[in-house]
Amino acid sequence: MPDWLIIRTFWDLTVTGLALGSIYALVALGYTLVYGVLRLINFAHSEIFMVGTFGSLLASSQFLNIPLLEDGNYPYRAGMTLIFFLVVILIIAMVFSGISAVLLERVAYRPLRGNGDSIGAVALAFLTAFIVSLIFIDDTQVNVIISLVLTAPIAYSYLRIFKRGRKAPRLAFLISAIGASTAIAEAVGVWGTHGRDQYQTARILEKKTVFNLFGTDVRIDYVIVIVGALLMMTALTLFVNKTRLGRGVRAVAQDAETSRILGVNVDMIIIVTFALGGVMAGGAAMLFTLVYDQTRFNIGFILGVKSFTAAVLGGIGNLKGALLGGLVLGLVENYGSAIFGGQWKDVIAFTVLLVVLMFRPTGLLGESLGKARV
Amino acid sequence: MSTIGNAFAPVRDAFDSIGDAFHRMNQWQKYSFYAIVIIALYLAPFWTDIPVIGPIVDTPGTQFSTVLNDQVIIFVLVALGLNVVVGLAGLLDLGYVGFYAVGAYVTAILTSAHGNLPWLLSLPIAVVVSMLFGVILGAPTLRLRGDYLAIVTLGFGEIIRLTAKNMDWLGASRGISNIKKPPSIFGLKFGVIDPKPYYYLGLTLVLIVVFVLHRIEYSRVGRAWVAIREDEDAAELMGVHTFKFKLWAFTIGAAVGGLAGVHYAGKVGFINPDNFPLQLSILFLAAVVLGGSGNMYGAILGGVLVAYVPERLRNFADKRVFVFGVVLVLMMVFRPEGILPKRVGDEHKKRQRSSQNEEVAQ
Amino acid sequence: MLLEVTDLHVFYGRIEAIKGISFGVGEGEITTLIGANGAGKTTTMRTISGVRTVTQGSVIFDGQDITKMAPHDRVKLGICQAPEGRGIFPGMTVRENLDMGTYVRGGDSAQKAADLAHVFHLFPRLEERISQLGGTLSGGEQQMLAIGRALMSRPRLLLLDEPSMGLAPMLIAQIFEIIKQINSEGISVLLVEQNATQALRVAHRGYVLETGYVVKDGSGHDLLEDPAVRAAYLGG
Amino acid sequence: GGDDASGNGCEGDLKIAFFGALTGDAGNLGINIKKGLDLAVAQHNAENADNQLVVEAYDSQGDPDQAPALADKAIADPCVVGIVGPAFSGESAAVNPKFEEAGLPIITPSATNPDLSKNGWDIFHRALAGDDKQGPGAAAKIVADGKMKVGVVDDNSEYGKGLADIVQESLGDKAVELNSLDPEASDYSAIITAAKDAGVDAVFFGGYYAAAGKLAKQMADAGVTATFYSGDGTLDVGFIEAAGPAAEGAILTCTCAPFDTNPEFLKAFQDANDGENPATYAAEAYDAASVFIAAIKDGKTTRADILEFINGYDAAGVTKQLKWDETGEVTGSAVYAYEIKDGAIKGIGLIE
Amino acid sequence: MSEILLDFNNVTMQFGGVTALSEVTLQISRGEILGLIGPNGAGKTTCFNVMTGVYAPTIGSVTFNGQSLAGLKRFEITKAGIARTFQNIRLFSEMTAVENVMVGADARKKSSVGGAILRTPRQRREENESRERSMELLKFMGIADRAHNAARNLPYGYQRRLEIARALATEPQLLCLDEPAAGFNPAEKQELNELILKIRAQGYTVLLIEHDMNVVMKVSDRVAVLDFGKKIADGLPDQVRSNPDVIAAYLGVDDNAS
Ligand SMILES: Nc1ncnc2c1ncn2[C@@H]1O[C@H](COP(=O)(O)OP(=O)(O)OP(=O)(O)O)[C@@H](O)[C@H]1O
Ligand SMILES: Nc1ncnc2c1ncn2[C@@H]1O[C@H](COP(=O)(O)OP(=O)(O)OP(=O)(O)O)[C@@H](O)[C@H]1O
Ligand SMILES: [Mg+2]
Ligand SMILES: [Mg+2]
Repeated sequence: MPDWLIIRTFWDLTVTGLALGSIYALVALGYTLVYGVLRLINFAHSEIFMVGTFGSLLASSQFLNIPLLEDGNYPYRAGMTLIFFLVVILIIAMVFSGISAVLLERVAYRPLRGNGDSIGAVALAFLTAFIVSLIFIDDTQVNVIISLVLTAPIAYSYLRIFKRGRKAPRLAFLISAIGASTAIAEAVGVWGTHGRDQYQTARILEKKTVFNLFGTDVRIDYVIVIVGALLMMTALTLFVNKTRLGRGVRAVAQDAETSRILGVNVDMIIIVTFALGGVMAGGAAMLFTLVYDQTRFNIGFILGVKSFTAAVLGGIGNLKGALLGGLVLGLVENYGSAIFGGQWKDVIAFTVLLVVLMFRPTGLLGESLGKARV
Repeated sequence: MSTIGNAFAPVRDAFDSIGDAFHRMNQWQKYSFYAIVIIALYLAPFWTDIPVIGPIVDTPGTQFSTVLNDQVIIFVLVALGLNVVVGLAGLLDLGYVGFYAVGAYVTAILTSAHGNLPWLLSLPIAVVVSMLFGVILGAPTLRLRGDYLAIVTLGFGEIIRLTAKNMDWLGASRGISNIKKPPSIFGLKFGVIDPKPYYYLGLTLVLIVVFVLHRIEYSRVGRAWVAIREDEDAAELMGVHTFKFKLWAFTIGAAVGGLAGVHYAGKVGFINPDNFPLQLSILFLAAVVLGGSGNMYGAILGGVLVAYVPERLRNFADKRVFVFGVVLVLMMVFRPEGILPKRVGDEHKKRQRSSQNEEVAQ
Repeated sequence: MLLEVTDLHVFYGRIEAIKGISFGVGEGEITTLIGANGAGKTTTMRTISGVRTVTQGSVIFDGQDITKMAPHDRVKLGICQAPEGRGIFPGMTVRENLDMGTYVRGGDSAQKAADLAHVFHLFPRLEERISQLGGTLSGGEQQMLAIGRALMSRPRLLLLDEPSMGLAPMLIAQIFEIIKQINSEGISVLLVEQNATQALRVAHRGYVLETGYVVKDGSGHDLLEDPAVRAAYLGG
Repeated sequence: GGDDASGNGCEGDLKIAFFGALTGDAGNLGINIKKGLDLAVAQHNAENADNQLVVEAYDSQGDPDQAPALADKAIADPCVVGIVGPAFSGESAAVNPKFEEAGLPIITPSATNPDLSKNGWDIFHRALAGDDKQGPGAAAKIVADGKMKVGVVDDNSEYGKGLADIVQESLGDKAVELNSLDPEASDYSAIITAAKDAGVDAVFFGGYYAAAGKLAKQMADAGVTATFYSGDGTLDVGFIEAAGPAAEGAILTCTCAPFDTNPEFLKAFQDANDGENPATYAAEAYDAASVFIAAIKDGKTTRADILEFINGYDAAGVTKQLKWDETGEVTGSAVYAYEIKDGAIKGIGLIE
Repeated sequence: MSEILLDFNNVTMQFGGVTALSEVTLQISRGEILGLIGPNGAGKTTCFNVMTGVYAPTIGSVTFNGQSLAGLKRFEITKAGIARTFQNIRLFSEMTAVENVMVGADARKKSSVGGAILRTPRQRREENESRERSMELLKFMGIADRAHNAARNLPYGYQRRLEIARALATEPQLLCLDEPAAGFNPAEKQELNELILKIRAQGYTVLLIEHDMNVVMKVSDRVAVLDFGKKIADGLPDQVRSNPDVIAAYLGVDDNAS
């Protein structure tokens, strides 16, 4: 056997690749779900993930009051305390991401679907007033107060515009998504306590080796990430395939109008979809902070692009495809870096995508949604 | 109709009625209108000297005439090219910055890094090479539909940037400096400081591109593009060689993107891979859709706005990008077809008569 | 009256497609709407199902005002439609498509199995294709699937929008038989048809729509005999 | 007052401009620099009521794309007679030719790319040594510390890669090339695996502090015990925050002086900034500004005169003796080493 | 009969387990109107799809004008002279009616990007030809009054006719219509009948799928019947109408009065 780095370190790379791949996969689920239902690349999903990491941050630093360092070392916890803390952080991250995903839908997409409601109108009105007030005054508190005052009348007129109920073309959704993504990330970058700097999240799990795989030490955090991701993925797949609501999700994905006629509450299904995607992203965010214990206002951007790539690689709209795509991408990146050097990592990832799509134009597992005939 | 009266309708309708007025003009009026607009555009660097208007248009902190060239002209050129790909042929391209980079890099390589050609000579070469890249990207991927194409093009843009960043031959992350400038003619000196000659050159390029694209759009080729966008299967069954025309769309788009790159490189004299980030592709797309995807003049307007407004809003400093994001959402919510949407047939006459069958979706 | 529509106005953007129509469907009756292309029949059906919003007027179902009710709640009340253009879920199998008919019903799998058997009895073709994807069915098969799916919801009021479109002659005759049969089981039917002769034959009551107005109404039999109607819609 | 005595077209007070990032990802660095500049100008203004100077800030966000329009604005403003900046090497390459043509003198307190001084720009000066000095210095320190096998990593940026390449070259066969990482990425395990595989006893990272922090931490997590070395891009408390306990013992180099080199400056700075210590490059910026101020005090009011004054300047600044050779490199500069100890940056002296 | 235009030779088409066509042999002569009928799911649309290159047959071959269609791309088949309409309308909705037709007319044109930029004489000639021919076709179909309306704004009947005009614009030798009368009322069907006859009078060969016997039997010269993917009858309308197999499988009752 030749003495190449990739061969010497194969299992090492495999474990770390799978861990990162699991996170890609969880985030990819959100893209795939929303894409399946709305045919929309939810560009802002990366920001939902980012919000989740901040949810973890707040959970550990504010709700659980865990300091970053205790006596110069990390505040490790063990046993039931550890499990309790991890669960709390997980739930809070999921809640943060879930809620922001649902809000995002209300504000940036639902009005474009032609049935915007008061939540969307109020949020958009507030934002309008806010950016207009920025022109005149540069004091965030004053801006907020002015905007709050102006929100009601503006929201009222927005609601009336919404009533016209015209569905926007697909590209408009994409641009709205891009706008929302930019705005969310920038809001954190501008008004976050550390601005654009990195934030550290508390590190309560000691990263010990739990077992040895072909000579490679496997750390506990990697095990948690991989197992956690698989569990969440399984739960989601069961939900979508076995429950009535899940059936509704699939139906809306294929034909929203008919679903409505058959008694499916389409708006609710869309909310459920975003919430599910958000919750998965929140889970991913918590696992992410578990391994890397840091975050930043733009942490979602690259990860989002990668996860979307993973979703497409596996076959967008296909839940199993998201899993496969994520894992494949994580591995390919790691192996590729070992062979060609880290600077070629993304080139390798995209090249693999290109090659796969050339031979399988709808991804590794194909779209799960059948196509209509000519 | 009767039930829907609201305060915003007039604002929205104002755009429509401007367009309507234009459509009602006769040939002679249209040509004079064009002439006036073009002259005014060539005089744009001096707009800041006009009382009242000057302070309104001037960009705080930055040189207005530099912004006109470096930001506005570049974005307009790029938006024109991308509009062919996205707006007309309906191919979602998220890696358009790649072609822009190719144009700039070819110029840089030929005039500085590995050659000594004059800028003018590098121009056609760079445009042709960009087109070649269009073919290289397009040929294997145009089979893909919709959003698969989007992610592949996105990857392509990144591959171009990262390759430039990782190859010493391409200057790696240092970039390439001392790129040659356009030749001085008509007493216009293409120096380092005065941006006006570049702006005149850029505007001329824009006008040429508009002229050429207009001719293509209203021809068999343009019709094929729109047919593909509307229903690719049906188009093919009506005898449209879809692959060929999609490839043409890519190639022409690439040519215009490359041209923008050449102009950019000639002006700044120094490029590096960080000038061509993924985010730029997204901004380009935003420009096209914001202005009115499928309508060349809409794309131009979108390009101008996306390039100019952030400069005008420099006062917002750190909050600029945030404001930009919110504005994008608001624009899409209230003007989803863009500011100047494409008009199909004689819709405007309809609006005047406000008769039946107007906003009929299929 | 099971369904009462009064002075209904519906817009598409700025275009008024329905300009104030009134009609009703009696309990246990078959009512038909006929009219040329673009008269507004489909729009009316979609408005009753709740997927188009009403600008003016009211829709009363079983004494309850449902003008502003969400579509899924109407299905719960027992209004189900086999839409024009069939609306088959292309990526679901025939079986899954039929299951979607029971979406709001939930529960009781024995009942569902019986309904399924009933549908397969009416359309044996569907049983042969049970695990084929809806999108790959032929036009007529899709039409059968759409009707079968609507039946699966056990509606009180069944809305059928051009159920005979794209069906072979033999099946057309069969469809009208099926409609009668369904009706005899106590389900009220609102039927939109281009095949006006057949529709009026089975209908207790008919309405003629023209460009958004009701221009004529009467019993199915009367309309069938009406010379103006014959000339315009029944091919002389 | 600069009442247009010298015919340079300026009506009003003369301006010394800051050029660099105040906002955006790299904003911190620019803010440090601007504080140094502000301090120098404030001191001057306090002492010379009749000769007030103004600081004008051009916020390029460190982006070479935005920089030209700002540079043109600066050039078009006749009152701007000197620039402290541009802060980054990338934007310098884009706009320095403009300043050269306009004859507008610049002194950069932070752009350390060696190539910048090779363009023959007369207006170009820097207040600290370039990476061609820092690299060998860092390598010397690593060797002096007795390291035998050094993994060299960079962030593939112009600065980071440039520095890492020089370090690698200076280390000769002690160096193990570990290639580049993406500073925006979160996971560096592939590179760490390679480092582990190579069995290095030190790692040199060329790049900025955020990535350095992540790298140092993940290395420690993966059980790599090699000492962490890096350059001036990492010389920021952000590094310690990001790396946590893993930062302990890391060695950083900089051609910039430790903040406490000059007690007088330290005190003045602390007084002006609520007791805050001057961060990286603040002292260099103060020096750069002082040179312009000296020129103006000397009665020079045009760009050309000021440029001539700078080229002939030779006096002690707070960080070093300020005298430039014809390429714009400051003579007699040195490389300092710093160590992370007890969660703080400590200067550990000049590298021989 | 006269010259054979399309020869469907022993074609079998399978989709996984489903056999949509089995050993179908069918000839269409130049100049005739052939009605293709059969129960739902018999394979009629599949025939179209095989002919127009949407599907490649599992077994068998299709020859058109003596040329095999095997391996031809869809647009090449159109250029070879087969045009079709769709069972569900598929117009280019954001183009005007006349532009829709011009897309069809362009199929026979050659000029491309170069010609468009330079406005070469050929390009201008072709452009004029396309436009004039398209307008003629719209007039022919009786929908010229809405030539400059977006296709999506046209009433249903107009859209159906526009589809036919667009198909005719490709200058086909064989025009395939898939249920053109669907959704038409009897009066509209009557007009359609006349239109189809008019089209034939112009020298086109027509293949017509339709379930309405009032249309099929009135306009067809010959009728072929498919059932479960097999051809069960092929002959003059009256023969087919009284064929017991056809009655059993398709028509139900012999009487077709209305
Ligand atoms: N989505 C739509 N957008 C705008 N206008 C529409 C839309 N759908 C229908 N219309 C218009 O509304 C009117 C009524 O259409 P509708 O589909 O209800 O007619 P119909 O009687 O069902 O006709 P058909 O027999 O063709 O099914 C027509 O003028 C039509 O053009
Ligand atoms: N892609 C496919 N995959 C599987 N089965 C298919 C596919 N396409 C067609 N079929 C099957 O082949 C048979 C023939 O379909 P086809 O569409 O040709 O029927 P048709 O004669 O046009 O019927 P109709 O009159 O109802 O339109 C049908 O049973 C259909 O389900
Ligand atoms: Mg209808
Ligand atoms: Mg069919």
